[in-house]
Amino acid sequence: MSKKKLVIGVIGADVHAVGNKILYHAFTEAGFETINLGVMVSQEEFIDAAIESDADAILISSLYGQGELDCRGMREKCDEAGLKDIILFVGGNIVIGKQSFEDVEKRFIDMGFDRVFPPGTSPETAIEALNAMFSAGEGE
Amino acid sequence: MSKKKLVIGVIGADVHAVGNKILYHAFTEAGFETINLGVMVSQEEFIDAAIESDADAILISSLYGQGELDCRGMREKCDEAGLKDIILFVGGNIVIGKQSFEDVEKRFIDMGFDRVFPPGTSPETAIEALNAMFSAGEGE
Amino acid sequence: MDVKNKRLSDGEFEALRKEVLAQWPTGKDVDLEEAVALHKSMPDHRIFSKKLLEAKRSKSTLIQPRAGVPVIEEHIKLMQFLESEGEADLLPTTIDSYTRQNRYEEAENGVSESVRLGRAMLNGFPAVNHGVAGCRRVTESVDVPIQVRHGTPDARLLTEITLAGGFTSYEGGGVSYNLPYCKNVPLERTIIDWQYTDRLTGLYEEMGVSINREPYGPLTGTLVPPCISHAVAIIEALLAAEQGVKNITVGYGQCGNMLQDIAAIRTLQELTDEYLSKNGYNDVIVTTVLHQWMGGFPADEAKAFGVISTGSLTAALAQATKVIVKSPHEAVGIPTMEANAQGLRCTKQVINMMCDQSFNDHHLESEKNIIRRETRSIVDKCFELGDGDIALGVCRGVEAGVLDVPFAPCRFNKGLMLPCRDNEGAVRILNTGNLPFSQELKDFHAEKISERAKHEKRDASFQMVIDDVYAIGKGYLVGRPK
Amino acid sequence: MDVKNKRLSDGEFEALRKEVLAQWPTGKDVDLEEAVALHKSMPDHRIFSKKLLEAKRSKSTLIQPRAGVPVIEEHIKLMQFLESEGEADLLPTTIDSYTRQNRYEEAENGVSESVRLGRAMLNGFPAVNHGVAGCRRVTESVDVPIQVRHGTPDARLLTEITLAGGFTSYEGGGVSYNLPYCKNVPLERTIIDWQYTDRLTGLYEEMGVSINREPYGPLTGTLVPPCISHAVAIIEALLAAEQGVKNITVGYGQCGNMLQDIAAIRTLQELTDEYLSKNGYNDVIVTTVLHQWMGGFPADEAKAFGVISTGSLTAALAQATKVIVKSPHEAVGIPTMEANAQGLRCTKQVINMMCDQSFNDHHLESEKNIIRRETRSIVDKCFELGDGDIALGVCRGVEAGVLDVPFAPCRFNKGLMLPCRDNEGAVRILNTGNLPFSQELKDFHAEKISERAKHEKRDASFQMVIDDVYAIGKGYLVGRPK
Ligand code: B12
Ligand code: B12
Repeated sequence: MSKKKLVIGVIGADVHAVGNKILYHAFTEAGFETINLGVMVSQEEFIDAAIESDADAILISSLYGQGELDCRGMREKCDEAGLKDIILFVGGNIVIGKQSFEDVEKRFIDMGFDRVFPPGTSPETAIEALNAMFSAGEGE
Repeated sequence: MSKKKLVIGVIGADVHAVGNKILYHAFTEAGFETINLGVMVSQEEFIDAAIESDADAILISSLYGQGELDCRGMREKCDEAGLKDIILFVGGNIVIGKQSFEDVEKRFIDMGFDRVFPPGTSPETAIEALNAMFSAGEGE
Repeated sequence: MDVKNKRLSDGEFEALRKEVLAQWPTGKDVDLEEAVALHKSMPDHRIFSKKLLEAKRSKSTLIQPRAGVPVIEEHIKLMQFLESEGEADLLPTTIDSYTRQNRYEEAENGVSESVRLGRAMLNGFPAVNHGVAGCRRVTESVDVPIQVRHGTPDARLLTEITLAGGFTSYEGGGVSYNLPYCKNVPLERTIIDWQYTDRLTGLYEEMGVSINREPYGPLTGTLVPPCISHAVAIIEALLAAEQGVKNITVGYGQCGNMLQDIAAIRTLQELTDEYLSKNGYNDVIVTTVLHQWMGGFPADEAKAFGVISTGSLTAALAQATKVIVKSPHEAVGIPTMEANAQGLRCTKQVINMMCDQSFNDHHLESEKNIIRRETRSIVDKCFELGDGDIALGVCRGVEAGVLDVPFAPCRFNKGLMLPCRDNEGAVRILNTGNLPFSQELKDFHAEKISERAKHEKRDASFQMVIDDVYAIGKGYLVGRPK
Repeated sequence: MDVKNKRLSDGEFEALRKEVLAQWPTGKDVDLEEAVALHKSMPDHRIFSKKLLEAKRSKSTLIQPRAGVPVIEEHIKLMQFLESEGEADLLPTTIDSYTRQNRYEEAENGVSESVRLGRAMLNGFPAVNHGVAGCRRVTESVDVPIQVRHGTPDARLLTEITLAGGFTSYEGGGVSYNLPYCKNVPLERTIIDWQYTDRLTGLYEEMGVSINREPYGPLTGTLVPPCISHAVAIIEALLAAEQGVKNITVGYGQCGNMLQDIAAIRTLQELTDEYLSKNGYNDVIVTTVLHQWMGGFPADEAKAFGVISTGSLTAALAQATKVIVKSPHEAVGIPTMEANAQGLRCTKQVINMMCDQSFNDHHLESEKNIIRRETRSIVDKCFELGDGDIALGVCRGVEAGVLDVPFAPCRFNKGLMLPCRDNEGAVRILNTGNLPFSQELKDFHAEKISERAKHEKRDASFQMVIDDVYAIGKGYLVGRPK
């Protein structure tokens, strides 16, 4: 089995770099080929990088609260760009304030994300979720 | 006008002495004749002292939470002892735990107390309430 | 009454024991041999003395709440919640106030009223009424050691039942559970009654079960200067050791000035060790406990968290073996289990952030020296008044006001001494009353307080004391005029 | 780009100003003369510089939250709530992240979406979009001074509008609002743009209105050693002073070891004063701010209160002029106004309990000495690299990694230096990268970290750094292996 490819980055005008650097480190250690776009990444940049690298998944971080505005239309843009069914994860502090996570999750699932992660998700949890997603894909 | 007479004390098996000592000091300074029974005072001791001194009011403190059990029947005992319409105040932390004060107040008013005071009532508030009560009485 | 610091003979103890166990029907279920076997079968992590010793060795600070409700099932739920959600290292079972006064009938009524109304009508767990089997259900329900915490002048039956019930630590003492907790009981009486508790603990010890004993440190919790609570702690440690107790935790209630509080915890350990060994008790293991601020709390929960944190930080820097934790509900009422767990978690966070740090203040040694000199002057004077016998001496000492607890409800307490804070918030003594202080010590206190008075542009007086009583509740350490 | 630490001439400034005010339609409402008149009409208690000076004189520590919501009416409600229920001494207006990137269209959309959905969709107050009149509604709604807090690389228009809008303090700087807040903007660019902000502030000063300026202290908030943030603060103070700024607050983010944090605040004041006067700026008033822990917080609110308290205590003992307060919601999201006020009240309680106490640790002087030597080595090296010009020098310093911020998103930041905690939790340097440290200083850090490594029985490595990043969020100060 060849290495799975991930594109990661922090969307929008968001500069929270710490989690992004640690995720890159952890994903690489865990055996994924990881393209890290860093902070302040636009939807277009994510999509271009995914096309260019033929990525299996795009993992979007948003910490600063404006993630809801920044993520709108991402799935549609992926579809248009031909990234049909690419795995889309989003995580961090993706909305403003302390909201019920069920509501938030639903909102982002409706926007087309495959999985949504609450504040403080550990790299281990992220890796497990990726592995589960990929092995489910294998099974199909 | 002669000095109004108060009987004060801490009811039941309660030993909280600090507030009691300070109330005694404050009431005396404020010009009341104050008979202080200290801590661990039974209903009977309050009543005996009030009869003996011909008091105008009995101020019961309860801090330790068991005030609800300790205060039951106090008004009836006063009535029986001939202390008809004697002013009865109760204050402190008179029930167990953080309960809605409206509920607690109602419970003690129903038990025959004239006024009920929440945790942390200052001596100034107590004195104002006494003065209000006595001048209302004068008016009658 | 003839009080003497001498181990009760087996005969004396046995005679008393019959009476004690007959005080309430549940007494008959106590069987010492069987209880010892139960204790011996317990895993180490449920044994107080072992967990404390381990903490002392690793210089860590354990956290323990106060908690107790009348109904057994609810109490078990509470214990389990504080263990899991509160991350408590040690648990308590706080006894209700009727039991503390041996009013078991009223306690019985309190339990049934609690059941009837569906809310707690007692402020604690009536262990005597629940009996040995009830206690065991509690102590077996969690994986951390549980201690009995109360305030009982005559605690003999309670001790019998709770130790047989599997509790591995027991709070209280003849002085510390008299002066702040009674009105009319002579000190001789409580000292004699507590010799019973200590002797029973000694018997367990001799049978191979080390029960932790904890003289109650904070007394009235209200501006008690370290020397006063230290003197009581040391004296009760001596009384306990004489009866064969070998594992003692001495306590102190946070006053609020960090330097003074750290000096207090450090000297408490040192002076207790010193007096024990000077008096020939060489194999007693002493640990310390800091109680987070024991006086009036702010009603606001956020502010209460602030107070809780200062105590936690002090406990960690002082390296107290454990800290007794308050909750954000403190000013209002007995906390819900959630609020109690919040106090614990806040404390845990602060302790874990401070436990690796060290405290090396320039003035620590001089502050310690003050406490040492004050404490020794009181304890030594008590020995002198007792003609060398500290049990007799402490009774005479209290009578003379040599040992004097501020705001104590007990009418045998002199109440001449008046404490108040100095300009940095340390608790000093405004009126030394009959404390046997040297002129130098008296001058020290006068000096410290006049510094504050000058700063506040007012004379030191009882008003200053009152202001200090309210200060923390109102959001300050020092009760300055507005 | 030609960067030089030289006051902008009136001609240069005026030319730039035309451009700046044209960047967004609201720019046209700025009228400097009229704004100065407005500021002059303000009562003292609404003026930041005055309130800070008073606090500095009385050695008290003021408290200030972070807060900002997109809709004006809601923002006013928030400010009033934090004033009354939060007991805030100083207020902020935190600007949203689109405005910070000059994306005013998106900010506009964020405001209307917030209105449409009835919940905030921006993480702050878009002051440029709301314009001068909108800002004035805010600054006039409360009785305490309000500051603009943001993270904007090119903040020129924002400065114009908010100062005209009655804000009396302004955060940021060309280095501190670049390295942690940008990805692609060259340092020369932000330094030049911030000369504009400082020059505008200088103009107000010359017209008799002293606006407080605050270089942003904590940088990435994540294990930033004191010397790094001190160097930035000092350099930005020099840059501001050159443009005529006279009231500066230098900042530092709590690292968690009390001794180091107190040493940091004390040296920050001292070194800033020293460099200012050494460079001929003799009439600048310098105050200090401690930011409560700026890295990852525990999600549990009770634990968050614990973290908040340690920062409050440190600020009070260090006698920082003000402290920036976190809330119990920190780990999860922008706090509700209630949670924000809770953080403030907790802080107020701790500060009021500690403000009269003093801190005199044996090791304070040596810790201060370390920070002094480290900081001087960096700042002096920057001067050297800039041939005596600190504006040029800091650009070259960052390029060379002489000044290096950990975890910074900016690609012009070297990122070679790696911080981690020592065995007492002080932030030390595991890999000094290109920091211009003497061998002695390098040895000091190596020694400190190897002490910890030995204690933890593992080698010091990037894993240790990661463990430290998570530690406080997980309930500890030092990220020890489990
Ligand atoms: C450090 C920090 C900063 C630093 C960032 C430095 C830098 N350049 O990196 C500074 C001080 C500069 C900063 C600035 C701001 N911040 Co900030 N910041 C934080 C803080 C305290 C810690 C973040 C952190 O580094 N955590 C440690 C890392 C390891 O964890 P992490 O970032 O959460 O990432 C992990 C997980 O979330 C997960 N994860 C992340 N993404 C993804 C994606 C997927 C798919 C998966 C599976 C998992 C995953 O894995 C990561 C590794 O474990 C958080 C609050 C907190 N968490 O305690 C606020 C916080 C994120 N910041 C916040 C805000 C609002 C801001 C500002 C707007 C300023 C303000 N209003 O005060 C600016 C934004 C500037 C901008 N344009 O982006 C808010 C966001 C609010 C919200 N969502 O409602 C927070 C939550 C604080 C708060 N409660 O207000 N911040
Ligand atoms: C100090 C203290 C103690 C000391 C008392 C020393 C002594 N002998 O005086 C010690 C440590 C010994 C102690 C023991 C106990 N305490 Co206690 N104690 C406190 C504490 C921290 C402060 C009380 C105090 O002195 N305040 C300062 C004085 C000036 O204020 P005050 O007492 O409230 O009185 C003022 C007002 O209430 C008002 N007032 C009082 N009475 C009246 C009456 C009238 C008519 C009016 C108008 C006003 C009024 O005026 C007073 C002057 O301003 C309070 C919590 C708090 N408030 O922060 C708990 C508290 C009162 N204690 C409590 C409890 C439960 C106990 C114990 C059972 C132990 C336990 N479970 O942990 C024992 C009880 C022993 C017994 N048999 O009574 C609970 C009561 C719970 C409840 N009601 O739900 C409290 C609220 C703590 C808590 N949240 O759990 N306690």
